[in-house]
Amino acid sequence: MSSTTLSMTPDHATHDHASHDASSTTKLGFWVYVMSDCLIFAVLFATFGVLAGNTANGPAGHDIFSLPYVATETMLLLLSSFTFGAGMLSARSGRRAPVLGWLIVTLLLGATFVGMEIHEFAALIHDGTGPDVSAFLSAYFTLVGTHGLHVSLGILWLGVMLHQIYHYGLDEVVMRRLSCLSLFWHFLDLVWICVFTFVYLREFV
Amino acid sequence: MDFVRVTLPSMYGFCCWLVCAQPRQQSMHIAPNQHMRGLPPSNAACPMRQHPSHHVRISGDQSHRVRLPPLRWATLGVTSLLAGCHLVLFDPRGDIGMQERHLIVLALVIMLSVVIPVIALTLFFFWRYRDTNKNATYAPNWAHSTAIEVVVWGIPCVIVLFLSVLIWGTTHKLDPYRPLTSNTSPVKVQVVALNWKWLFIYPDYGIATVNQLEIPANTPINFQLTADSIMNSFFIPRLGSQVYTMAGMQTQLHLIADEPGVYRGMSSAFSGPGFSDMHFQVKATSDADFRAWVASVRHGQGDLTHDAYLALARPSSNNPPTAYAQVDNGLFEQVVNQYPSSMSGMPGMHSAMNRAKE
Amino acid sequence: MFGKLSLDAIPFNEPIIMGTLLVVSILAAALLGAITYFRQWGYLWREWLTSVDHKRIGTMYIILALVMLLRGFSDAIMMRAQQAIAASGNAGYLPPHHYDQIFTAHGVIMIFFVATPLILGLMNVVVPLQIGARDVAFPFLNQLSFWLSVVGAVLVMLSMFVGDFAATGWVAYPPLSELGYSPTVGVDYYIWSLQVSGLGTLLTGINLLVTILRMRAPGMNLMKMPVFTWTALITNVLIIAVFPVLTATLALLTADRYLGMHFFTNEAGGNAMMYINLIWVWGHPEVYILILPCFGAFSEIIATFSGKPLFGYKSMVYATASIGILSFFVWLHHFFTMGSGANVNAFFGIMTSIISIPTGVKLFNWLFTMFRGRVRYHQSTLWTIGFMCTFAIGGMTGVLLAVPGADFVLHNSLFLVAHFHNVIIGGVVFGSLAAISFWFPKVFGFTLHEGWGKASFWCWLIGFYLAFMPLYILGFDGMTRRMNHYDNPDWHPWLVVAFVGAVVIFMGILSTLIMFFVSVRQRHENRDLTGDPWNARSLEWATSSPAPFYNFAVIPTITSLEQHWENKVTGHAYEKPDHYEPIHMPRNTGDGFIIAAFSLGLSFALVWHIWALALVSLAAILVTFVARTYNRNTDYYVPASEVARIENERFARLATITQVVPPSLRQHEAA
Amino acid sequence: MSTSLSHHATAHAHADAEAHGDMKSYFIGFVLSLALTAASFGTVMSPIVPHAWRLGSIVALCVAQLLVQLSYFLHLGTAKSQAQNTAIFVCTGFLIAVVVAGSLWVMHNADVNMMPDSMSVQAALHHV
Repeated sequence: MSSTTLSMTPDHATHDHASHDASSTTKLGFWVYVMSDCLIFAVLFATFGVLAGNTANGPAGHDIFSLPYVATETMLLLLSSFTFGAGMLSARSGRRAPVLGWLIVTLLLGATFVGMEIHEFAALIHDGTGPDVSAFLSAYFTLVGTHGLHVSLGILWLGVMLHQIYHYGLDEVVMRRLSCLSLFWHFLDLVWICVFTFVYLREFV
Repeated sequence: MDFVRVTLPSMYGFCCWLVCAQPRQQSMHIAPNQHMRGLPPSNAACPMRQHPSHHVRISGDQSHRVRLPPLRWATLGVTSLLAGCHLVLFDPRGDIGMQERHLIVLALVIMLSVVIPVIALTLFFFWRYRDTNKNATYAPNWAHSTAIEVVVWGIPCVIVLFLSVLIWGTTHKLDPYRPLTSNTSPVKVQVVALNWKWLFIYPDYGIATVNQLEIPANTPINFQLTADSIMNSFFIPRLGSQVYTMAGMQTQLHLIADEPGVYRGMSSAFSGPGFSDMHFQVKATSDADFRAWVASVRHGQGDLTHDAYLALARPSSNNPPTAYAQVDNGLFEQVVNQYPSSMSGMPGMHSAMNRAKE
Repeated sequence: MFGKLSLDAIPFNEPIIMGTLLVVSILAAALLGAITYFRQWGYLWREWLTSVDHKRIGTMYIILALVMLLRGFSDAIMMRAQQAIAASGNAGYLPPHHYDQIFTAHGVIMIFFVATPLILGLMNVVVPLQIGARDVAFPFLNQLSFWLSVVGAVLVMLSMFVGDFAATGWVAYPPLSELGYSPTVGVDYYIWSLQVSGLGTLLTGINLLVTILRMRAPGMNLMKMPVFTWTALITNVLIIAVFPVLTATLALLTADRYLGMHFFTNEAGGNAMMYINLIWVWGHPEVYILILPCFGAFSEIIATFSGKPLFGYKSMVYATASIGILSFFVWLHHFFTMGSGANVNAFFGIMTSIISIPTGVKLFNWLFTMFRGRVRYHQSTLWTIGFMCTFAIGGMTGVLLAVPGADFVLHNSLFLVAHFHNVIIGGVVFGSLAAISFWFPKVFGFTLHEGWGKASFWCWLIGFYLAFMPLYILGFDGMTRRMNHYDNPDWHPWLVVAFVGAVVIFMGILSTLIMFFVSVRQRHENRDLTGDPWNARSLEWATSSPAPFYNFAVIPTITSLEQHWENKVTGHAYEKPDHYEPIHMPRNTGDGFIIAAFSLGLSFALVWHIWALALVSLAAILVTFVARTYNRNTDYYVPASEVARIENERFARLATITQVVPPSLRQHEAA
Repeated sequence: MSTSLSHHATAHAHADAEAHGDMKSYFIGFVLSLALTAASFGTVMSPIVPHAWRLGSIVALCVAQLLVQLSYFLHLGTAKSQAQNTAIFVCTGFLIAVVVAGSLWVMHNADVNMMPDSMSVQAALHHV
C-alpha cells in the first residue's frame, strides 16, 4: 500500500460491472451466513427435542402455552413478511416513499411480535416458571428467545436501513443491503414456522 | 546430501528398536506393598501368557473369535514381540480383556500390513528418486495410472470391509451391557463414583466398601454404576472394558476375573482436583475366600445409612479402603434418582439429598 | 462497579505465575520500547494494524500462531516435567488446581490459537494468489475476523494473570464445567475466548468460501483449481457447517452458568450427555478442518519438489470431498464408552474406519507423485516425508481406536493422547512449517535458511518420537491422561523419556525461531528475483515475490490445471502485458481493529460480571459497525500508471536474470 | 447525483424482476402461508383430525409451509440465478437432518441405556 494512490472515478461501464458482481457476491456471502445461522437453530431444536420431556418439578408445555396467543404472533410475522415483500417490490421500481411506508409497517409488525413475546416471557417468569426452573423451560426460553433476539436485530437493522433509504435514496449499496435484509426477514419466518409447529402445537397433539 | 543419507537409515532403525525390542522391565520383583501397586506376583520366566483356551471355558460359546489360523499365529507372534508380557493391556486377567487384547493385536497386524510397506516405500522412493540419482528413470509428465488408482482405492476398501465386519461382530460381543454367559451365577456390584473415591455396594450381601473391590474369580460380575455429581469412568485395565459413571443415570458393565490376583482400578475420565488419587484396588479371590471375606465384613462395624452416605459424599481423596457391615436397602437407587428429570420424580427426596450435602 | 473483579484475582501466592508475569512484562516493555524508539508506531498502524491485504492478515495469523505456540509449548513441557517427577509418592512441583488449568489451557491454545490461526493464515495468504484473485471477497470482514481471533488469544493470556483459567479439560465437559463444580471465572474465560475467536473463524470460513466460489480467474473451473485451494474449499465448508454448533453449545453452557438454566446440570432435568454429543458434532469435523489444508500444502510441495504433476489429481479431489462429507458421521467415536448401545457404537465405528479410506488414498497419491520424479531435498520435502511416515503411524492407531472393542480399554488413555498428538504434530505442525518455508518467499521476497530449517525438522521429528512413543506404550500399560501424579513405578522411566522428547522438541522450536532470525539477516543473499524460487507449478508463482498488493497486474486467463508450469514449458511465462487497467482495491481501515478492541472490553466485562462496561462495549461495537455502513469511501482505484510503474520495475529486474525459466524445462519443450 | 443513480437502478431493476417475483406471487405466497398456518392450528385446536394423525399432519403442513415460503418469498427454485442458493440450501438441509436426527438417535439410545434399573422410583421411595 506504500504507493501513492489517487481516487479516480473511472468511466461508468467498469464501475457498474464491478458493482453488479459485488452485490451478487455479497448476497451469496449473506446467504451462506444465514445457512450457518440455521445450524445454530438446528442445535437449539435438537436440544429442545432432547430436553422437552424433562420438566423436573416445573410445568409441562400444555400447562403454560396459549395457542390463540401464538396464532396472533404467527399472523403478525406472516403479515410482516408480506409487507416486507411489497416494500421490496416498490424499492425495485425505485419509488422511495412507498418503500418507506411498507418498511415502517413491517417494523411495527415486528416490534409488536417481539413485544408479545417479551410479555409472554415476563408473565411466565412472574408466575415462577422462568427458564431456571427446569431443562424443558430452559430449552423453551432459549429457542424462542434466540428467535426473538434475531427478530429484534432485524428490526434494528430495518431502522438503520430506513434512515439510509431516507439519506442515500435507493442506490446499489442500499438495494444490496435491503435484499440481504429481506433474505434475513424471510428466514426468520421459516424458523418461526418450525417453532410454532414443534414447540407449541406438538404439546397439544 | 550425505547428512540425510546417514541419518535416514538410523532413523528407520530407531523406529524398529522402539517398536520391537522391549527393554526388560525390572519391576517383576515381589515387593512387600505388592498389593498396593496392583502388580500380580508373576513367575520370573514370565512365559507368553497363554490364552485361557486350556482353562475351563468360562464364556461358553467358541464362536466369538474370528477363526483365521495363519493370521492368529501372526497375532501371537507379534504380541510376544510387540508387547512383552508386562504391559497391562497385553497381559489381561479377564476374558473381556483377553478378547480386547486379541482385537487390538488383530487390528494392529492388519494395519501394520499396510503401514510398514507405505513407510518403507516412502523412504525408498525418497532415496531412490533423489534428484542427484541421474540413472533413475524420470517421467516428468506421468501423473495418472488407472491401475494404480484401482489398487490405491481398492486395498483400503477391502481392509475397511474386513474391519467393518470385525467391528460389527466384536462391538456386539464386547458390549458392556451384555451379560456374560457362564454356568456360575453372577455377583451383583453397585458402583457409585463419589468425589474422588469409589463406593462399592453388594446388594445381595448387604455390605459396602470404599476404594476396595473384592470379587470371586471365575465368576461374572454385573456392575451397575452411577456417580454422585461429577462424571467419571470406571476402568480396571487388567479385566477389560471401561464405562462412564454419570450422575442421575445408571450404566452397566459385565466383567470377569479369570484367576485370583490383585489388580488396579481407576477413573479414566478427568473429574477435578482429586482425579489422580481416584484409584482403587481390585482383589479377585477364590470363591471360599470371597465368602469368608463377606462374613468378616458383616461381623465388622460400619453402617452405611443414608446420612452416612451424605457425609461420605463430601469431597475428599485418598480415602483408605474401608468396609461397612450394613447398607441401607435401595441406597444405590436413591443415589441414581436423586436428580429427578421429569414430574414422576421425587421432588422431596431430591432437595433433601442436596441440602444435606451443602 | 467492578463485578467479581478485585485485587485478589491476581494470584500473588503462585510463584510460577508471578515469575512468568515478570518475564512477560519485561519482554512486552522491551518490545513496546523498541517500537517507540525506532518510531515504528505509524508504520505499524498504517501498514499492518489497519491493513485489509489478505497476505498481511495471513502473515499476522501465522505470527499469532507462533507466539501462542511458545505459550502452548511451555504448558506442555511443564506437564512433562511434572509427570517425570511426580512418581510413587512425590507430588511434583505443580499442585492439582494449577496442573489442571495447564493441561486445559494447553489443549485450548494448541487447537484454537496455534493450529487454527496457522491454517487460516495459510489459506488467507495462498488461496487468492492460487485462484488469480486480487483479494478475498470481503476484505474488511477478513480483517475483523483476524482481530477477533487475537482478542480470543489475549483473553486466554489474561486469564493467567487475572483470575484463573478453566480446570476442566479442553472440551470442558459438564457437570464439572457447570457453576456448581467450577465456581471460578476460569470456565467463563474459556467460553468467551472461544466464542469471540470462533466467530472470527466462522466469518473467515464464509469469506474464503465465497472467494473460491466467485473470484477465480476466468477459465479456472473447479477441476482446474490447484489442490491446496480444493482442500481450502472443503475446509471452509466444514468451518461454516460446524462452528455454529460450537457457538450454540457454548451459548447453552453460558446460559447455565450466567442465567441459572438447566441444560447440562445434574439438577432439574439437565442432560450432560447432550453437551458431550454436541461438542463432538463440532469436535471431529474441527480436526479435519485443521488437517485438510496441510494435506493440500503437502500435495503442492511434493509435486513441486518431485518435478512432476501431483499423481491422481481427480482422486485427490474426490478423496478430499469424501473426507468432508464423511466427517459429519463419525463424532461418536469420542465417547464409545459413555454407554451407548452396540448398534450405535458399531455404526460410528464402521463410519470412522470408512473415513480412513480417502486418507489412505491421499497417502498413496503422494507416494506415487515421488515415483519416477527428481526429488529435491528442500526442507519442506523433509517435512513432507516426516509427515508421511508419522501420519501413517497416527492413522493406524486412529483406526485401532475406531474399533469400539479396542477403544473400551484405550479410551482416555495415554495411547489416545499419543494418537492425536501423532496426527496433529505429524500432520498440522509439520504441514504448517513445511508450508511456511514453501510460501515464505512469495510473501517476503527471500527464501528461508535451509540449514536451520532442516535442523528444526530433525529436532521436531526425533523429539516427537521420543516424547510420544513412550505414551503409546504407557497407554498399553493402563495409564490414563491428565494425571497429576501416579504411584506405579513401571510408568516412571517412560515418562522421563517423554520429558527428554519434549526438550528435543523445544530445540526444534528454537531452531525455527533462529531460522527466521538468520534468514532476515541474510535476506539479501537469498532474494527470490523471479517469483518462482522452487520452479513450481501453480498460479501463485507466476506473479513476483514479494507479491504486489494487487497480486496480478492483469488477471490471467486459465486454460490448464498447472497454468504457470504450462506457460513455462510453452515459453509464455513472464510475458509483459501491453497495457494496464486501473485496479479496484479495498481501502485500509481501522474499524476491524477498533471493533475487536471493544469486543475485548465486552468479553472481559462479561467474564467478571462488570455489567456496565459490558453494555458500553456492546453499544460501542454496534455504533462502530453501523457507522462503517455509512462510510461509502471503502475502496479506491489504483491508476494504470501506478500499476505500470510497479510492473516495469519487476520486468526490469527479470531482464537482468539470464535464465528466468530453468534450462531443464526448455529441453521438454524441445522434446 | 443520487437521482441519476436511482434512475439507473430502475433500468437495472427490470432486468432481474422475474427472478425476484412480483406483487401477485407475493400475495399468493402470503395467502398460502395463511391457509397452511390456519390448517396447522386447526388440526390441533379442533376435533376434526383424530389424535393419532395430528402429529403427522402438523409436520406435513410445516414442511409444506416451509416450501411455500422458500419458493414465494426467498425465491429459491431451479431458475439459473437461484440455482446456487438452492443448492447451498439443500446441502444445509441435509447437514441439519444429519446433525438433528443423529443427535436425537444417539441421545434417545443413550437415555434408554441410562434409564435406572427395573426397581421403580416408588419402590426406592418406600425404603427411605
